[in-house]
Amino acid sequence: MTHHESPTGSYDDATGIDAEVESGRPVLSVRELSKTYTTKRLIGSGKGYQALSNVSLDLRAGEILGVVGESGCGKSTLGKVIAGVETTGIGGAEVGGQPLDLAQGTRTRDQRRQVQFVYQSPRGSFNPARRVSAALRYNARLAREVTGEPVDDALERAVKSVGLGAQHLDRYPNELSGGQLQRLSIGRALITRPDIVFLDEPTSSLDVSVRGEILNLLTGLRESMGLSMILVSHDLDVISYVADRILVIYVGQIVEEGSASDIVARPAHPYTRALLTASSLPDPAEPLELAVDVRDASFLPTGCRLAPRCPLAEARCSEPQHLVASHGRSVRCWKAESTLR
Amino acid sequence: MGEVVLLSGAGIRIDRKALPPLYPVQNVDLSVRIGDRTALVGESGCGKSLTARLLTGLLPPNAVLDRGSATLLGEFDLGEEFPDEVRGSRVAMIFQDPVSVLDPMAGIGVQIGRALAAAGVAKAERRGAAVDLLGSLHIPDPEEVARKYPHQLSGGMCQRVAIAMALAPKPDLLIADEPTTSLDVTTEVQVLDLLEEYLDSSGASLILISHDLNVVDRLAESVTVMYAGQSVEHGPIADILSEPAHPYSRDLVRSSVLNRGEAAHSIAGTLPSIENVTRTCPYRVRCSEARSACSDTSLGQVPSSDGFVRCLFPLKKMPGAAGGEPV
Amino acid sequence: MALSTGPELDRDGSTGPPQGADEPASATRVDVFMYVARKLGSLVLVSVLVATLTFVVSRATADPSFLMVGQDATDEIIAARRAEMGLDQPMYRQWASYMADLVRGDLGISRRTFAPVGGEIFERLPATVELAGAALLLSLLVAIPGGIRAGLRPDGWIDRLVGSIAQLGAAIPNFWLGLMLIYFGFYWLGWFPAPTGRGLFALESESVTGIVTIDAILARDWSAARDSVGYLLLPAVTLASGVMPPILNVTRNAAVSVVNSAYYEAALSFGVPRRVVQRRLLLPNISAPVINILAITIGFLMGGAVLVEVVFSWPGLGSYAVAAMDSSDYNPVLGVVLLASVTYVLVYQIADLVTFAMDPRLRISR
Amino acid sequence: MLRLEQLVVLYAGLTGQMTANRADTHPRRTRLARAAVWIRRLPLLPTIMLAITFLVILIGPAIVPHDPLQPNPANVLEAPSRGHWFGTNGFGMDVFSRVIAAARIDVGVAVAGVTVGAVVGSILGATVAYTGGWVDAIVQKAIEVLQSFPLFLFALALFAALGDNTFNLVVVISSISLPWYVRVVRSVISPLREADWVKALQNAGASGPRIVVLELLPNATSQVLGLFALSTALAIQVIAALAFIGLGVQPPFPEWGSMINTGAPFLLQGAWWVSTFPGVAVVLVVISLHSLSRFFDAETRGIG
Repeated sequence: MTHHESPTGSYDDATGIDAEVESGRPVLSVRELSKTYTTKRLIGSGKGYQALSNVSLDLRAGEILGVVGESGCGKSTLGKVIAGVETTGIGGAEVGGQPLDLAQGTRTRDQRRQVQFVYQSPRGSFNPARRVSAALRYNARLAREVTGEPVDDALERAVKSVGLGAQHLDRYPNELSGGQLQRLSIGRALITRPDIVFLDEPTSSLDVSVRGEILNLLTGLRESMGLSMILVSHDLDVISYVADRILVIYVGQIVEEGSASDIVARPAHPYTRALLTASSLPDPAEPLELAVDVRDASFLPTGCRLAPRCPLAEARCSEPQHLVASHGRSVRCWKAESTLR
Repeated sequence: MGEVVLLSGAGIRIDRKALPPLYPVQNVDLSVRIGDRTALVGESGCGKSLTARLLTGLLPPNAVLDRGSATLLGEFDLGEEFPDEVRGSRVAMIFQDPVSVLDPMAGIGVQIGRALAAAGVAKAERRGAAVDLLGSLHIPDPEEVARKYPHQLSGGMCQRVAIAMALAPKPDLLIADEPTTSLDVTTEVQVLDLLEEYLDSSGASLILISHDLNVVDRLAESVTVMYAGQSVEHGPIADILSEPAHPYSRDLVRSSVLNRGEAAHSIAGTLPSIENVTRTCPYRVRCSEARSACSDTSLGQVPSSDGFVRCLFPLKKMPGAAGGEPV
Repeated sequence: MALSTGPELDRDGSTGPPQGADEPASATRVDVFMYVARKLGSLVLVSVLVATLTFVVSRATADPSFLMVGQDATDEIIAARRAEMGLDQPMYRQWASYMADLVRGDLGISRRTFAPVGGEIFERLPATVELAGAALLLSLLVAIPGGIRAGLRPDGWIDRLVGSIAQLGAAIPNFWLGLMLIYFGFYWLGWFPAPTGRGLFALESESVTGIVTIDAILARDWSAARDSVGYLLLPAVTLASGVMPPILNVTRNAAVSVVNSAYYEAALSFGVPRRVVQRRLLLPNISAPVINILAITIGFLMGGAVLVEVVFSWPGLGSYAVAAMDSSDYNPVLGVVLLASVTYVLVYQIADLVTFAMDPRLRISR
Repeated sequence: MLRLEQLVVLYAGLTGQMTANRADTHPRRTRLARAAVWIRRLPLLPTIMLAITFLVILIGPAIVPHDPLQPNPANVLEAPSRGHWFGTNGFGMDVFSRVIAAARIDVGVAVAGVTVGAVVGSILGATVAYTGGWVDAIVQKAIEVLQSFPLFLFALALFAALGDNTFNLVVVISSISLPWYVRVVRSVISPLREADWVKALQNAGASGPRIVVLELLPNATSQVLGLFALSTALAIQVIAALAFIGLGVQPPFPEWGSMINTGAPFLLQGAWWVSTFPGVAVVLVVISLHSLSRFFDAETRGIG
């Protein structure tokens, strides 16, 4: 896959499959998604904790969208709400033009088939007491109604597509390596011939020597099947390597969005700059380190949420801010807007 | 000698009930001089954490130094009972999971006070000294933090507290076992800065254990690469990153760099079993350079002026190596 | 934290739950108040449910009126008795009056002795308390130090020794052990008195506490004290043999898990002397499970000494209940069951409160 | 009889550690090889002891030297000898034959009662653990209430309510063992409810009962096996204790507890053998079961 530096910063150019993308509507579009966790209490009202605030995104066909942020920023929640693993989200979403229920978890079987989720821990996503084939069979049965594919054929196709053999199917999870399990986990998602696959930190619990094979598998699947994926990670190295477009999330808000190459080359938001400074990627033109994090998640400042840690913060940062888009880039920062233009 | 740590051919055996023993560490050479900042690098299961435990005398009760020799500070044989007094003022350890290393039942101030007491600070001064220590680690509002309990603090804050406790007795040797693995990347940078600050001001030695070459590159000067319980290469960090001699080092370095537009590197195959001690190269089954000699020749070190490699066919001629023949 | 039944915070990213997500806030008065209130509520609720169960059993143990009037009573007499006892009332009324009686301490009449069960239980309570207290004391003397020392060196010789003792103690039925001790201690060696109850008769002075050994010591009546200890020792050892193993196991396992914990290891690596670590770090951290098992033990001892009391003719609640059971006299049985259960519930809730007060993780929300 | 509480405390802390501890990659093994490894690690002596017990239950009554129910007035309270290995009791019955014959009753009733409790309790525990919410809360409260009765007194009260016979003894045993299984299985499975693999199954459309029985319950196998050994041991002790005070199995029917009871008066005359041997039988069987239970416990914790 080649990647061009686009002078306009438009992400449509950056995907490398422009024609298809420009003609089609997004496979997934999410509008103003919020999600609040409440601690249940016996008496009195629980404390709310807003994990996501008004997140909107579009995923185009055959695109890998990278979502980057640190622990607790809500990036996994985003995937889980859209995939229906978590419920009680507020906002709208459409998959293939059909509305997707984010609040109740009432999805049709076909919708569950369309949106698949790959969990972070390969060990945690298989029942240790059952052979891995048992786990894959559930998905094969889910898909059979729509695809009509016999369960055993679907299983075989899935393991082949992730570079494993049928002999791996009748093993127990503890007889497989982390990398093999993660492949099977991806294979399980592919069984249903999904439109969208969410991958939640697919490489973070793997050794670095195995990381490459999973990333190659993902880019390969995008090339061969035109699979649309959302890849969630804390690791900017991984995201910038594999994603076409990047969303940077801080404390439940999108703070920056743009094509991968553009964001790495010209990070606008101070938080993106700090992430880049901490990563093994070449340092940005202006490296930046953040102050110690003593934030309180149940109290969200009205203005910039990074301001308490940001070395560049000034008085106006406490005013409400919006995601401002220009030339295919969006950023939520008073100071960065000028640098973008 | 001036060596704070000297391991030569060290191996650790873990005894199990009704099962054959395991040999997670088989052959580790490590020599750390005063003021050195060295790192042990390897992937999970390579024995690096157990090696760190050996160095602080904190091996689990069913694990013993099985072969080779291990000497700490030139005087303590790590195969023997480890004297408690050595810990703290001379060797201190920073652990991977900062939340679980703090006593859940005691306040932060009290816990740091215990470490300070061990370092000889008088009772009346401990509280103030603890707060000062926290302040010196750039913690905002240290009095408040000293009053809190571990469960009230974030992971990054717990790691700072653990670092404060480790640094309280001003150790000569600091062993940091994956100190930033469980932290966010922006916090990681801060914690590494703290460690560097201490090393600069005290001249203490550091052994950094990590799987992350990026972290190692920030803090260490030299690196020992471990694979399957063996130290396979040692040398200056710049050399190993740019021109590794061992095929595993090369593959590891390649895997950890992602270049957009190029296929990512990975290493096929899996780690060998640790149920047996192997004298041949443990990497040969995954190594792209392996030749038939690799599977039947027992392996020695090829020393160089500033390191060694444990490979029959190193990727480069070792500088200063005597003849280049394995010893 | 303490009041939340399901803290469902975001588990995002590779690094576990966001530890710093909540602003640390010290415990408010409301939190502590709520905790105590919840424990009290739980105490009342469980006690009522326990009493309801005994109520169900009491109605199920045949019609009380029938048992009271004998076999040849006419229908009129039975109906009159039933009305007198309130058995013609609807169930919820009967339940209400049963509960009201309980609150007044009225546990019904024994069919054997025609005496109020409450009074008889109160008379026999000191004997059970004496035996249970002695057994608890003996168990604690072995179990706590033994458990801690065993836990400090798992698989060491102390661990193996006390572990075997505990294993044996848990396996031997204590009524059988009692008989064996009587055979050796009384019949064979002649060192201990016959198993005929307590050394009550030896005490010449007025009873103060009802517990003979303590009374004798208070009155400086040393021969009576020696006597009563002689009577007490074998049953106490017997009872302790069953009570000690769980305390020992829990203490040992708690100590092992602390010794294996990262914080124990870390404290040592920071140079804190082993003695200090064992005293200041080990003891507080094993306290919660140990307090918990002690509460369970105390609750158990109140009604659990049944068989030991029978074997040694000890005039406590257990032998009282068994004697009543023998003659199908169920009020005393249910009275003892109720007392033991409510004691258990009470002690358990107190233990919870103690744990709450000690553990900052419970006491102070994030 | 504190073993109930012991159970609860010992097992309450185990929360699916089996899964965590086995996370390391093992080489591929066939089912047979797994079984072989497992059998090799069973504790030797207790296993032999239990095998003997099992044999005795199967064929014991057929091979005993004397009829365990046959009184012999000419041969009362005879000390152990070549003809009567364990001596005779107050009616001249052979104690050895009675100890052997009693195994069938004691162990049989214990296993029967515990099995019922185990099956019902495990399924209930797994179901409430998976369901959560108010169902879970109610069941937990109910268990709390049941367990606040001291075990033995609870058995007494049950006998009082149900009446005294062997069938009710089975009922008593199963109702005292049921709460343990609910608690243990619940504590193992509750944390799994939030596991990623369970969420994946739900998302794939697996039904609740299917997840509970086919997917979740197998994760509690070694805990349930350990508890089964432990609770059978406890049940044997309870049965003997009840018989000792004259409830459940009645003399002259051979039962260890009632044999200890009938022998008690003779102890003070020096005839120690009548009460001693049945007690030894109880101790041996119980110790063996305890060891077996600890083996499963160690399996659970991934020790060794």
